[in-house]
Amino acid sequence: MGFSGWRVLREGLSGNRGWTPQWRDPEPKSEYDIVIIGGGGHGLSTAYYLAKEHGLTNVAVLEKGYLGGGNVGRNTTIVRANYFLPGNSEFYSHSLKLWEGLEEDLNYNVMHSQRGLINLFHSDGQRDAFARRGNAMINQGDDAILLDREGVRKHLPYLDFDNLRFPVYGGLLHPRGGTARHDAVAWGYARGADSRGVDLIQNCEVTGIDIENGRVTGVQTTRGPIRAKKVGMVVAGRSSQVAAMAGMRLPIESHVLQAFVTEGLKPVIDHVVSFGMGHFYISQSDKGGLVFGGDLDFYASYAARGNLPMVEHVMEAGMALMPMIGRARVLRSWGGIMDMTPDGSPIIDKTGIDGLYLNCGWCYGGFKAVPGSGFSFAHLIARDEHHAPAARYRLDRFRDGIGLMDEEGTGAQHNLH
Amino acid sequence: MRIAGKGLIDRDTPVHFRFDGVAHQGFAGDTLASALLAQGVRLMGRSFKYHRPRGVLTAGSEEPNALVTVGQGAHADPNVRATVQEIYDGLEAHPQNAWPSLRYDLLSLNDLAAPFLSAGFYYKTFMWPRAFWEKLYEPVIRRAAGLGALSGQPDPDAYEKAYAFCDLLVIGAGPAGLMAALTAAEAGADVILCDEDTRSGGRLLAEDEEVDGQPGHAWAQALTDRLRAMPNVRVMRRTTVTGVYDQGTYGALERVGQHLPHRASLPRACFWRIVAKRAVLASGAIERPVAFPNNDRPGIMTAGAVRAYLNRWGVAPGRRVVVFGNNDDAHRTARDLVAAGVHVAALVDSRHEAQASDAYPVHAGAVLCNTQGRLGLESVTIRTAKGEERIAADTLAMSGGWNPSLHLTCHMNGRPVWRDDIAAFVPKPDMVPGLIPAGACHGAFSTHACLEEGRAAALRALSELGMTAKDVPLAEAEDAPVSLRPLWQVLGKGRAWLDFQNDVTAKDVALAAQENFCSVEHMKRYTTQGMAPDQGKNSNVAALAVLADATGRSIPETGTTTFRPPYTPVAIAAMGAGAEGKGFAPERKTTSHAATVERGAPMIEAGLWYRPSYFPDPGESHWRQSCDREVRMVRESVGICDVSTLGKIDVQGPDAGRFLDLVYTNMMSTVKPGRVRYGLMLREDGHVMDDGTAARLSEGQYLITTTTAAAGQVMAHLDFVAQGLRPDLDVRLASVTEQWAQFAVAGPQSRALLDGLLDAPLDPEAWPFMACGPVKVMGIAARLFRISFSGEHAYEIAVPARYGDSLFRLLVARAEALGGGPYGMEALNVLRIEKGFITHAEIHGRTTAFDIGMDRMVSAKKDCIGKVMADRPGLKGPEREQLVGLRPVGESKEMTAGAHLFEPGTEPVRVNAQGYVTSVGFSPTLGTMLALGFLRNGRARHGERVKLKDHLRQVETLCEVCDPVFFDPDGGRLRG
Amino acid sequence: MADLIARSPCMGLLPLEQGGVSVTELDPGPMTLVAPYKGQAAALSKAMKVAHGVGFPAANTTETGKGVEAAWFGRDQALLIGAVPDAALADHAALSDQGDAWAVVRVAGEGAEDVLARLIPVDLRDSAFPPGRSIRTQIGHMAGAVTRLPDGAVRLMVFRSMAGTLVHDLDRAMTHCAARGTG
Amino acid sequence: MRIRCPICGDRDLREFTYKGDAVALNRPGPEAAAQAWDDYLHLRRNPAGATRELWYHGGGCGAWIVVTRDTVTHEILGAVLAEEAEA
Repeated sequence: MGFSGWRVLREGLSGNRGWTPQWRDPEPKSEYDIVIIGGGGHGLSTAYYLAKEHGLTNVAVLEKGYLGGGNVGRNTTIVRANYFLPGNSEFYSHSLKLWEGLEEDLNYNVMHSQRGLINLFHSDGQRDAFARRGNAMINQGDDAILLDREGVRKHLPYLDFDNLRFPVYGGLLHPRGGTARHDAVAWGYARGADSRGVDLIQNCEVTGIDIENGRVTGVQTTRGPIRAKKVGMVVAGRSSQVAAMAGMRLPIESHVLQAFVTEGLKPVIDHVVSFGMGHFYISQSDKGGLVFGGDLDFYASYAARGNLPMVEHVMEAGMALMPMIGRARVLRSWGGIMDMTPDGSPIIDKTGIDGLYLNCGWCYGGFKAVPGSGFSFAHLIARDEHHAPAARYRLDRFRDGIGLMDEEGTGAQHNLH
Repeated sequence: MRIAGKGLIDRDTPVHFRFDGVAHQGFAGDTLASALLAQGVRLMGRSFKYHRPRGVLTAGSEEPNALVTVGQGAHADPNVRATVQEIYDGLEAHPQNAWPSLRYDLLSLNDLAAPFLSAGFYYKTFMWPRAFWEKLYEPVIRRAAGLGALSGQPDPDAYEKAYAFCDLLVIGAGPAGLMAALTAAEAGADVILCDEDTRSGGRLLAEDEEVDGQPGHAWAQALTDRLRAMPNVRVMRRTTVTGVYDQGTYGALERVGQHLPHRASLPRACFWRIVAKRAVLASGAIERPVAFPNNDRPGIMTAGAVRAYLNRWGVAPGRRVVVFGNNDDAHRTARDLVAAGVHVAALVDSRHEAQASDAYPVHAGAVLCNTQGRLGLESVTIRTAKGEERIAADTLAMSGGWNPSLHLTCHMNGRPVWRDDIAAFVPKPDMVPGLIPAGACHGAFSTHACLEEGRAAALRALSELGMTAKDVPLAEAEDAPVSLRPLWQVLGKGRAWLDFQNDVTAKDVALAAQENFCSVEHMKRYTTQGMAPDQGKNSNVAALAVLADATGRSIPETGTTTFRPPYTPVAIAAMGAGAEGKGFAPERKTTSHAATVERGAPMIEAGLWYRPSYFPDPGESHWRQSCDREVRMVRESVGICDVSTLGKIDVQGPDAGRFLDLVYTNMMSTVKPGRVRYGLMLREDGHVMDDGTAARLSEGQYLITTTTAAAGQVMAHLDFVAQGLRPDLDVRLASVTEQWAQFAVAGPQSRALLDGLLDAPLDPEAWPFMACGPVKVMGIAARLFRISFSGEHAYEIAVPARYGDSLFRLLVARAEALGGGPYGMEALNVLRIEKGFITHAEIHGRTTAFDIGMDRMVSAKKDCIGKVMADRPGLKGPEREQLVGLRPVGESKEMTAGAHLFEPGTEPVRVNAQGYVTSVGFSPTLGTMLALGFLRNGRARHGERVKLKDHLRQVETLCEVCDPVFFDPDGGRLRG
Repeated sequence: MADLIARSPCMGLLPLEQGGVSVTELDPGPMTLVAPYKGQAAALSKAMKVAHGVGFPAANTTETGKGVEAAWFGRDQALLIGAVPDAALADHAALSDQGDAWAVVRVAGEGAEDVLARLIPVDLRDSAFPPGRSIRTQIGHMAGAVTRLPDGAVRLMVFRSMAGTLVHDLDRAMTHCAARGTG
Repeated sequence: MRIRCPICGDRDLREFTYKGDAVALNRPGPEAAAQAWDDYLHLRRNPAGATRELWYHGGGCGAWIVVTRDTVTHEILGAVLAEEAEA
């Protein structure tokens, strides 16, 4: 059933009684061609593209809770393609292009808003690093504009230009960067996958992965065993537990990242702003809440909640950079479980087990990757070969050191990316 | 309308304030809401989506409707709950989310379009044409959304943060909290008692009831006074515990100055971090509205709020009141009203067994099914067995029962359990370690039960803390049982509001279920139920019940929603207090800071430090002039530069050499006393961490240096290696960065300068390049190192920091006498680029010793941190980008750091990228721009030409690849 | 020829007084970090006792003698304050001169604890932090050392370069306390 | 969060920095196989439950400590000095 303005009008006039479920709640079948473990953004988009791009619809997505209940529903909603290392550069570029057609593709308004992202820099050295990044973005065919201090002031007049501890030297503007309505992305993919025949099975936790002679044969779940020719693991912060069911140990440590939203306010911040010296980023949602976050809490955690030192640090960064937000009140804070890798970049790869595929390690940048990740992972699962933009996301790069993508340059400590 | 003789306000102290441009008078003790209600003002706000007229619903911090902006200009405070804001002389409050006025709000047209604005409608439309989202739809939606507005100006007020510690934190000073505090305090425990209200008592302030034979509020006051007098008790009023964190850490917000006229030095608020060994949660309960059609008009309030305004503030919210409820509190409300002389037009009780009364008409087994009145309630429609009936009323008091305020117990992911007898969620035991719920927040609703649970909670805490309790008697108090029959919604024509603030109606929840958003989390996210500033305190349980109904499940089967910090919203300025301006991070100043600033040098941040960019001479108008001069000065005579910011670590002990061999790639154990060696440190993953020097001061003592940026990281790393990896080595580390003021004296005249300054001239034989040793400057013991970051004959001299200022001034004066002077970071950078010396622009965390051409420095004779991993296939070989020098050879001479490198004639796109530029500078020595960069297989490509391309700055320059050492490649000047 | 002139870290910044709380700069005299080598802790303590009258302090404490103090200063470290270390100490410990590395201030007065509660994440009330306690912790955003002096005042130490920030932070906290009337 | 430093006692999280799994104490020898190094530096058990991990009390006494902590509840089950920890 298509969505459109006309449809909204028509239904409105008839008491909104004609709307039907946006996805089914099917009973799991005993066998599928492909089982995707994880009904988050990445799992749902994988299922969607398996169906749409590869015609594979005998597919189940198994979700232990509710669809979109993980990081896709608890992030700061930023969408961007401003990476500079080969691998990330082409991958996020591809993902952003998918974003740009997502509403039409899904017939779902995910409110992708390309309001522009500005990364501020605060020294000559940072400017040079951002110039390198911006040039890499343009090399890739994406957009970037280097702003000087006055250029930043034109866009963001409310920053503290006079007294900031780390003065604003300028910023890298990524005009196509922006935000999207996070839940809608999960729902849009869910509806799209469901309508193409994919079974989305909620409240179905995978408890075991069946492997015979080095080949995956299915999974055990809380709703019974399900046979499958291929299994994809897409469970973000829970990757280590699921991979352990297949006897694997991953280069992943799970960490908590907190985020915050204020009470609703009239429009005051029009861009996405990122404060390099303070690990602080902020945008304003369409509802009016200031949505912002900072760094990891830095300790391993599955609690999806954090502690005060980072809360305070984030607030302090906000007060330092833009003291006009002081009177905005934080309404809600939350935490997500981030699957951190040793170089801060993700993994989309086969495993040592035939038919078992891995998609993880999105650190705290997974939201913007949802379309690209699903597209590339679906390609890998369907064709058993890497999709070019994700070809560098190998699992064994840490071991051989080939093609590391350490954008932060902080080295092989999981929590430093 | 005030009721004579009632209330805890001070009628002798009138207070003057304004709301919506109109002057009003209230009394000390009034909130903005009570004062306005007393003046007959009912319309106080507009709702979020439909811009419905709204008045006060509650009398507490959970208020969803009466949100106003207090103050003006930069002091404007949006979204203030009128129910919490105390009035003070001069207070100015403004309505928000209404245009052009509160009474005539244009966007109330949205209300007419409500059929098209159902839950999630925006996911289904606004998709065509694509470009219209950012340009048209989104701006319109954004402007319509939001509540109050920020001023856009920096918050000018003071805020603070503080720490507090206690044995027992008691959250809430109602009967349960007071009793818990007293019990613990009498046992000698260190107690903090917090309450968000201005005075203790909790519900006792709002009820007409006696405790121990005296009015409840007086009992609470007396007990609070008694607690306050005890040395082991700290009573914190106006303090809301907002969040629970690990190991007994609580966040709390104290309103310090928000209830007073503005005073610059008085903080508006203080954000407390309270560390408590145990805590008692006595946060009470929140009464819930009932969802019936048009239940949101101004004049419709919770019954508990009506009693609060009546009993605490002496305000009758109206002249004709209808009470509607499913429990005995409805009757209590009617009784209180009648006793105060207010007309109760009807009591509508959904329970068939409701008792009749002589004082007011009771409609048993009846419900409210509609209301009328545009800007305020005029009448209600009730549905009885006989049919529908309209009753004129200006106030409706409704009670759907009470929800325990268990929010804090959920902050660690705990899920509460459902109790059928009170139709509410209550906390399970130990949802938060060490936090014991008591009283109404625990489902105990009578005053007696609250007192008893408060005492019991304290006793449990005391026993867990190993403290002996004294016998504390319980006060006499009412002990009525809860009598309630769940009633969540009344079906009928029209919208029935659940979440008043976000304009979520029962129909929206049903629509969510219809579209299979059946998980409570899905429903919440799809409808935005519970996501407004009250975080669903007023509505979540009812919405859950409506969802349960729509999906044919019980409430416990349907689930619970979780609550997250903060309990009530906290200003960013409070949690971020002190960080504005320079307060964000400590400022580190060198001993030469004052002298440097006196010379007009612009200071730049280097980590936390400040360092001079350049020292302008009179007549110089551009930094390049100063920089060029300073470079020439160092090359031709002598320059002075403060290098104290580099990290300095004292490494001592019998195993110091072996230790350094492990952390540096090269051999440090073989350095002879009195000599210095340059060293490279790797991370364990094989990439370069830092570089610096190791000076062997004596057999058992090294002084190593780090870069300014990496000093902290290196110290932590060395501590890790010493304590974690090699605790067998006898080595002691101490940071001595701050002990020594250290200055570079660089240039051909450096020795001449020092010879005139040191107590004894330098013997050239004893002071070759890379020598070090003790010297004396005017009798002061100093250290001298013959090292160079400029490529010139140079020294670094270190004196105890107290002499730094004095020595710097002296060095500069001596240098000037020799034709030299001080130089800053710009010149330092050019000097090092000319020599191909690296900084963190090159060792940016992704480069290896191989990449920077220093793999020879990785000793083959020993293991070191990072050695094995640096040997991975991907970290060496011709595919790697290697350090090279670049100089312009074409028409364009421009070079920019951050540009990328391509082979001439290729498209400047990613697949053709060959490398990038890290550092550039104009060399006055060589008369050209120079650059350092990384180029694929660069060391094998010296002499080749590459294209430098900077898209961002429109630079394209043909360059020649060369050795990174541009100047004096054999080092004659440095050694000479 | 002029002599080199010594400047104290807080020169020109102190004293401060507000709301009954005073902050003054202390001149501690010589300060030396003493870090015993492996197995030398007891011997070092003995040598210190002999030479200076104070032993190596237990963790989080300070030992005060005649004009000399040995303040615990971190894992296996103490700061010998007020005397140049006897040469014999070097047999048992690494010695590092720290006499110029720290800004050292004294915070005293009725409301001092309230002021310090705004900066330091440790319970510094009398009952929990009596004279003789000396700890390493954070002061605002700075690493520092906090000692309860025999007279009840509190000594704060931060890196010399951060003297300005320490004074700024104290001043701000004192202003707020004074305005509240809690000072 | 508060961590009981074996030297300083109970202290606020803000005084500590985190390194990761205590496996970092078990540094392989230079001759160890590539797999051993990969295990050491990259691969993690990453349990949802009790784990031993390295913290640095840099804002306090400067000790590296091994903390046993539950990653689901954040309960701290013990802490010892790294130099005294069993490998």
